[in-house]
Amino acid sequence: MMEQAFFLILATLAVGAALSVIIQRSPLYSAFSLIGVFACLAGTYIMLKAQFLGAIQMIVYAGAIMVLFVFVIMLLNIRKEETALDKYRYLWLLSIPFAATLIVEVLYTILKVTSDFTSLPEMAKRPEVGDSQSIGYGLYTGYLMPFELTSILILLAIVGSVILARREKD
Amino acid sequence: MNAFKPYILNALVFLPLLGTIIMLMYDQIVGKNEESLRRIALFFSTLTFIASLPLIWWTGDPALSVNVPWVENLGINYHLEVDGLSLWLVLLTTMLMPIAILSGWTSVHDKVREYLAFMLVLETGMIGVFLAMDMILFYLFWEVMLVPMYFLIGVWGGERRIYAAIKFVLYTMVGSLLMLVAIIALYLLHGDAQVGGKATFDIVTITKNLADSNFLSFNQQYWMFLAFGLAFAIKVPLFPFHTWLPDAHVEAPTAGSVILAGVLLKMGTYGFMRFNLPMFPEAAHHFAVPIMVLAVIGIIYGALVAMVQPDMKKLIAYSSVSHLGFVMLGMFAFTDMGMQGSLYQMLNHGVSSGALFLVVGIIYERRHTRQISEFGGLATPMPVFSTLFLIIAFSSIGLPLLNGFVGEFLILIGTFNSTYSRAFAAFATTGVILSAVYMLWMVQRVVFGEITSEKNRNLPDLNLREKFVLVPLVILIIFMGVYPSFFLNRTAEQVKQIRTVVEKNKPSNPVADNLK
Amino acid sequence: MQSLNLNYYYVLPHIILSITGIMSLLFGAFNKQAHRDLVFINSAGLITAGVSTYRLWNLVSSNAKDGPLTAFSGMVVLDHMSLAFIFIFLIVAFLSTLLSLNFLEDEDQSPEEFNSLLLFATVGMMLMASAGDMVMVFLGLEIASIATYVLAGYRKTDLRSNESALKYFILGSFSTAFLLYGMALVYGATGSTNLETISNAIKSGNNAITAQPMVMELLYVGAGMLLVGFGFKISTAPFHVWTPDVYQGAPTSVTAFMATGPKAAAFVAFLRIFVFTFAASYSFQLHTTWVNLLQVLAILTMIIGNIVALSQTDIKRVLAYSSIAHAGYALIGFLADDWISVAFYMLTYSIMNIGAFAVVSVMAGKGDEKTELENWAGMGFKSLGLSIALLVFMLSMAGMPLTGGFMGKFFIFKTAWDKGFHIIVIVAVLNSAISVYYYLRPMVMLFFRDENETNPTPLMSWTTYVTILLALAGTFYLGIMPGRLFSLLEVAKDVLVK
Amino acid sequence: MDIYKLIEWVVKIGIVFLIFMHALAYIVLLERRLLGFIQMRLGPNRVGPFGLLQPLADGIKFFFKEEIIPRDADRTLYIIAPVVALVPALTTIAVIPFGDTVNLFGRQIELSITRVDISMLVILALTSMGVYGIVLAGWSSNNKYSLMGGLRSSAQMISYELSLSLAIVGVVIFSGSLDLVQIAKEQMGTWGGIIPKWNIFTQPIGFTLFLISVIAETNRVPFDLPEAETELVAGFHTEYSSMKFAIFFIAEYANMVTASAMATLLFLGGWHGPYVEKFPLLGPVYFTMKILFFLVLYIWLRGTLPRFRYDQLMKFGWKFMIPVALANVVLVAALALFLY
Amino acid sequence: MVPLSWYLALSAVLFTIGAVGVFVKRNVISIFMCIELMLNAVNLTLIAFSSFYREVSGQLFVFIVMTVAAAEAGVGLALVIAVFRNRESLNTDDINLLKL
Repeated sequence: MMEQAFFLILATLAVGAALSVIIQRSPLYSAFSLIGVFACLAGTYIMLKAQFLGAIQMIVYAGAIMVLFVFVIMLLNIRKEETALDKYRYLWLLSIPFAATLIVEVLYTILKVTSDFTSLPEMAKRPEVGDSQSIGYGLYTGYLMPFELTSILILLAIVGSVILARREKD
Repeated sequence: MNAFKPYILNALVFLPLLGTIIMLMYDQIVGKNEESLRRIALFFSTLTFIASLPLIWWTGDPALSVNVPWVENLGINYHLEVDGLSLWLVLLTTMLMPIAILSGWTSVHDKVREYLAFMLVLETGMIGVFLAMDMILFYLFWEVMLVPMYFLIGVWGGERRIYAAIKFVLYTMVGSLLMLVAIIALYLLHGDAQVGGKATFDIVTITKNLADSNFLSFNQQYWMFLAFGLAFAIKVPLFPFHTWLPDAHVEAPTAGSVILAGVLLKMGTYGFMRFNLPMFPEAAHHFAVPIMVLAVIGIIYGALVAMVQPDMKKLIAYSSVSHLGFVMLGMFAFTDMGMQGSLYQMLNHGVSSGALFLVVGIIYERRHTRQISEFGGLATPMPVFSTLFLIIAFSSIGLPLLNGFVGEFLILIGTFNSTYSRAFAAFATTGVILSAVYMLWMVQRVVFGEITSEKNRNLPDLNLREKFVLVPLVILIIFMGVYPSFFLNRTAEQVKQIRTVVEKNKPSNPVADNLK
Repeated sequence: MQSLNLNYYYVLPHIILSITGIMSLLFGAFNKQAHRDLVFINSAGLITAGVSTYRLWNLVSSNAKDGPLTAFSGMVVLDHMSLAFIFIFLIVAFLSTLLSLNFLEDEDQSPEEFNSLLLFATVGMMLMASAGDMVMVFLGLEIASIATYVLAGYRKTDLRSNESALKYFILGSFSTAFLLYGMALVYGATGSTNLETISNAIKSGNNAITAQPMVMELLYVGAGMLLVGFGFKISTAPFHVWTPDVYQGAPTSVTAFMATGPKAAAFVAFLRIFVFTFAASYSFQLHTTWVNLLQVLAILTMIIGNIVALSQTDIKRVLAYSSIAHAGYALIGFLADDWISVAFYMLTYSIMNIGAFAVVSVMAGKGDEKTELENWAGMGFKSLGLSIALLVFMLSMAGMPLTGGFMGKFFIFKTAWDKGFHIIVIVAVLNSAISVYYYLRPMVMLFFRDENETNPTPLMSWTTYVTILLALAGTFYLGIMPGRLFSLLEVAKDVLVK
Repeated sequence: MDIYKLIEWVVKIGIVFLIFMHALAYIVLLERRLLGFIQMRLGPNRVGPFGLLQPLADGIKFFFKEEIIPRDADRTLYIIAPVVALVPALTTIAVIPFGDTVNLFGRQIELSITRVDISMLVILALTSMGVYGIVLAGWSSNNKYSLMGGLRSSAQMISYELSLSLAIVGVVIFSGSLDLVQIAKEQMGTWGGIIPKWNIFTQPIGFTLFLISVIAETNRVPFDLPEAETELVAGFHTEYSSMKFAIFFIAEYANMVTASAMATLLFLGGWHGPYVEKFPLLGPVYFTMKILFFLVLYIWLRGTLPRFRYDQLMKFGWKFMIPVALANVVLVAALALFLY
Repeated sequence: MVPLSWYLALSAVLFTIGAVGVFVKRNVISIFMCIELMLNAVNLTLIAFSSFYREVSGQLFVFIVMTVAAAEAGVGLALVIAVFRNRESLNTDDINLLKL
């Protein structure tokens, strides 16, 4: 019960913050709402026994990616979104059926998944995953290839960002 | 001579292409000289004509056929053959091409190299269409020939050339792509039927297998007949699909019009003969009446519209609609005579309407107008021209002793004898009368009477080149009129074969019976 | 401790290209005027990778009965499909490298980053082709996409390029999110991200981990999300809206690359997941569902692509819409469960598209100033060779015989007709007839119209010249002598994912 | 839940918090006195003996000062900013172990508020949150100096976090754990009874990198660009006054303490020292002493070094620190392979 | 014990909010943030399945996704800066040189 209550609190906060992301007019407020979402999600990760990813979530998303966002927002000094939403009301209207379809479809599916794997006898025997050891082991065995490939990804992201953001050589 | 046999068909297809290449190389190496380019083009087209002459005697010789695998996995072969059906059409093509090139000798001035290149490529495409005995190869030439024609109309054409060129291509494309689907379907069905070995696109094999064991259901025949038929009907052009024709003919340069009217339209009728009749005989019976109705409508409609045209080229264009109606009518009569006549009429139309376009081209060169009202009394300044014009017009009308008469007569008799309603023949006969009306009326307004416009008074008569262009055609017109059996003998067997197949698959209770 | 199945040899092409990419970065860092040398380095890398791919192809062929080769614990799967597509990517990369030299030199852009990004993007695409796990599809996709985003925005001071990159980026990541969600749901339904395990799970109907019947709804929704994601990547209607803008704004030589490579890559991953993993033999119901859905999408794509292209006045937009339509055609082969026809189609599509864009890049001049068709009036006879090359490419796209485009279409139509997709083939055929109109419109401008203003004759560098010549040769080769390629591919038909 | 456990928690939190807050206050005093010493002046010495009551006086002053919120400031963020700065800074202390498990009152008590197996990551996660306080302050003040300060801070944080993490990776490779307790335990004992088995001796490069990065992360001299008073008045807290200003101050010093504690745990063997095995309660004492060493170092640096220019800072971070840190990782990995 | 479907539902809701955000937000950076939100929602799904299955590959997947997100953020924000340099606006309505 404690856990469920805790989850509900986190979930409410997360959804609230997520809504705030799209309701806020100022990008900076959106950014901070988003950090809130990330923090709540980190909480849920920890509830799911994925502590490692919870910490990584905070370090990478909240601590690095969002700092980057905030940095750019500040650098470009974007105080407010320039256009009010109502000018594009039709887009709003478009998004409503879209959202409705998406959510009905997914929720319908998900709420049908009531089977709890943990009740299965053979599942209980399996060890918990999510500690740094199992993640580390996984990364260097089965996921070796993707793990190595992230180096290429990051290299090219660095090269790309540098090219795009540096000033023209005059 | 026999040593040439295996190469001659290849030579026919590739000689013009070789000419193109040599022309382009000449241009690069020796330098810009329009006159020499023209000579090269003329030389190669004439050479092709000469090379094609022996076919008259060699037709049907198995040594002629070229058959090598091309894309083996897909069953595509490079298969060329000439038979009674294609023989005269090939010859018509090879003969008209040098004439067409000659006709544009002085009238085309800019981009001569490209103009001639397109002409020669066009010739390759046309000869290829008639010789190809593989469906994909046929489709290939059929499509490839569109490109040079598109450019000939688009670049060297009249004022509304862009519209005409695009319309021409789009019309043809729609039909031909559906034909591609039908080709694929036929290929697959033939493969599924497990007759005669592996899947193939070979026309001869498929036709033979179909004649031996008709593995196509009526429904399949129905749809494939429609798909092939649409492509050919557009090309012919059968009545409701004809609207591209006046535009294209009018806007094309003279040579283009000659080729268009002389050869391109025959590809449609040829296609009907080659594919629709022998391959889908049941469907052919089913569609015979509608097509004959359309053909008759075409005959009369074309003639009526031609009558009110103030523009000579347009008049001739509409007369083509009318004449090709005859061809279709004869073909779907399913009698030997009708089909022979239909084949003969194809040649006639090629020769005489080609010649008519040349005539128009000649006076257009002098006056830069094609309006009938601008002329009158040309007989005085241009007597030779007027004589030739008159003969050609008579041929188009179908005067006895000239070629047109033979074709139309055969068709009308054939239709009259066919199992279908005699009313078709009766209506078609009015077409003959109407054609006399519009053609003679035009000749009368242009050639006879007083000279109405001062500009016409001092027009020069035909020069040597123009005589070279027109005289062979006129000779041919007369020859075909007096000695038709020279031509008909060579096509008889093929026509008979097709007729037999069609007859064999005649439905027990055709719709047509009820009409009688 | 499980033994690691690391077969570095199987990823040799990937490794070679990655190293070449890094090398060209380093080389460029120490050598400022390195444009041409970089082309040679890249080409050398690409050719070496091609050779090793060829050897792997032979290896796969000789191993035919044991199924495909796998490496890195099933992360990499090599079968004929992946290798065939890898070849396509290598060709695309090679032609793009050649083509882009002129752009880089003329506009004084830094070449080393461009070339290495191009190679990294190629590596990403190759990874997608050889992916044996959803995570590899994702990672390969992202490597390719991120590199392409940067390439699209390479002309930094040009607003059009900026916008193009930004739009590409936003819609690209948006679609990636869908793709990812789909993957997550499929993982949830089947209990694995490995494609082979997934297909086994689908075959047995049981979750791979719990051994209980899996929740089919999850699988369906997951597949739907994947469909949306891939729909964006291959730009099927209604997910195509980004394509014209992005293609128009990016530097033309980049457009040539991204209209071909990433699209083919998306196709191969799409094939891998849908045709092989969600195959009819595993789950008939799932298969028919997506086939029906995709059929509608394909028809929509062709119609929208072709109809909208008719009214475009900018050549790059015309080509963009044409590429949308081509995705529709390729989807037909996809529906017919025939990867060979799709591969062949993508090959022809890539070659003729790069060729066309190469011509456009020359005609448009420095900075891609003249991409409006109106600007081209009367240029045809002035630059006859270029115009004829463009004509050939355009006719190939329209499906004129003797060109690769015809063979590709023919092959696809034949397969699809054989499998009973009659209506869609007829729709496709009618669409190609319509498409002739806009493919010939540049010709109208070039040849049939008189010059508006006196334009200078466009000049081109030798690399562009070579690119166009190669593309021409390829187009004709594929159109006239596809036999050898077909027989190569036919052999491959027997060897598929287990 | 076991009631004793709860009591234990409350007591631990209470003690640590009290000590920590007082320590922070006195570190300020220490800094001022030490700076005075370095600059050959007295520093605050009037309030109480040796100025020992100075922190109290400062506190009272802060409480009673007028609070000013600029008119164009973004009020919400302006008020939140100090909190955002302070909370992560104080929370980190929760996972820092200051001694081994001791046996007190018949209970095994861990000398840390809580123990998680990835405490290293938790600290990194929390400290990376700290930047938002500065950024928010800089943004919400609606003042260009503040904005510049915030910008510089975020850029600096991102840049140096990389080398910081990479330096830590070296240690993690050696100890094979992300648990600070475990890392400290790995450094137990000595080589030949003389040299303690501290990581500083096995990876001096890593230590140096860590130290430099951590100084940059805490925005201290010579990396105090975000508040460089000669250029930016006072950087991100230009507009702040009274308690809000004090909170930023506290956060900065809390960060310094955390950083010093990390340095101690990672490189100086944590609470290890002579006789710790026998008397576990000596651990915290050693620990405090080592932290103090680092704090003095901080102050010493402030008294000695000039400030970097901004571009120098960036260039140093990206072109020197990160490459060296990467090389260090490779080196350490090779060493680990060789040693174990 | 929190049932699996709760996590999945939360994830679905967040994903939808993000997707809607992409449609309604007019600022490039905000749109980009919404995309990040979507990615995070997916991560939650993956982790939830992974820990309920007690199978690590889902979490490893998330690890890769996070890396990718970081790389994407770097490039994306660089692009934003590049655009802003040329055109003093990030409003998608102003980014209209290419017709949509």
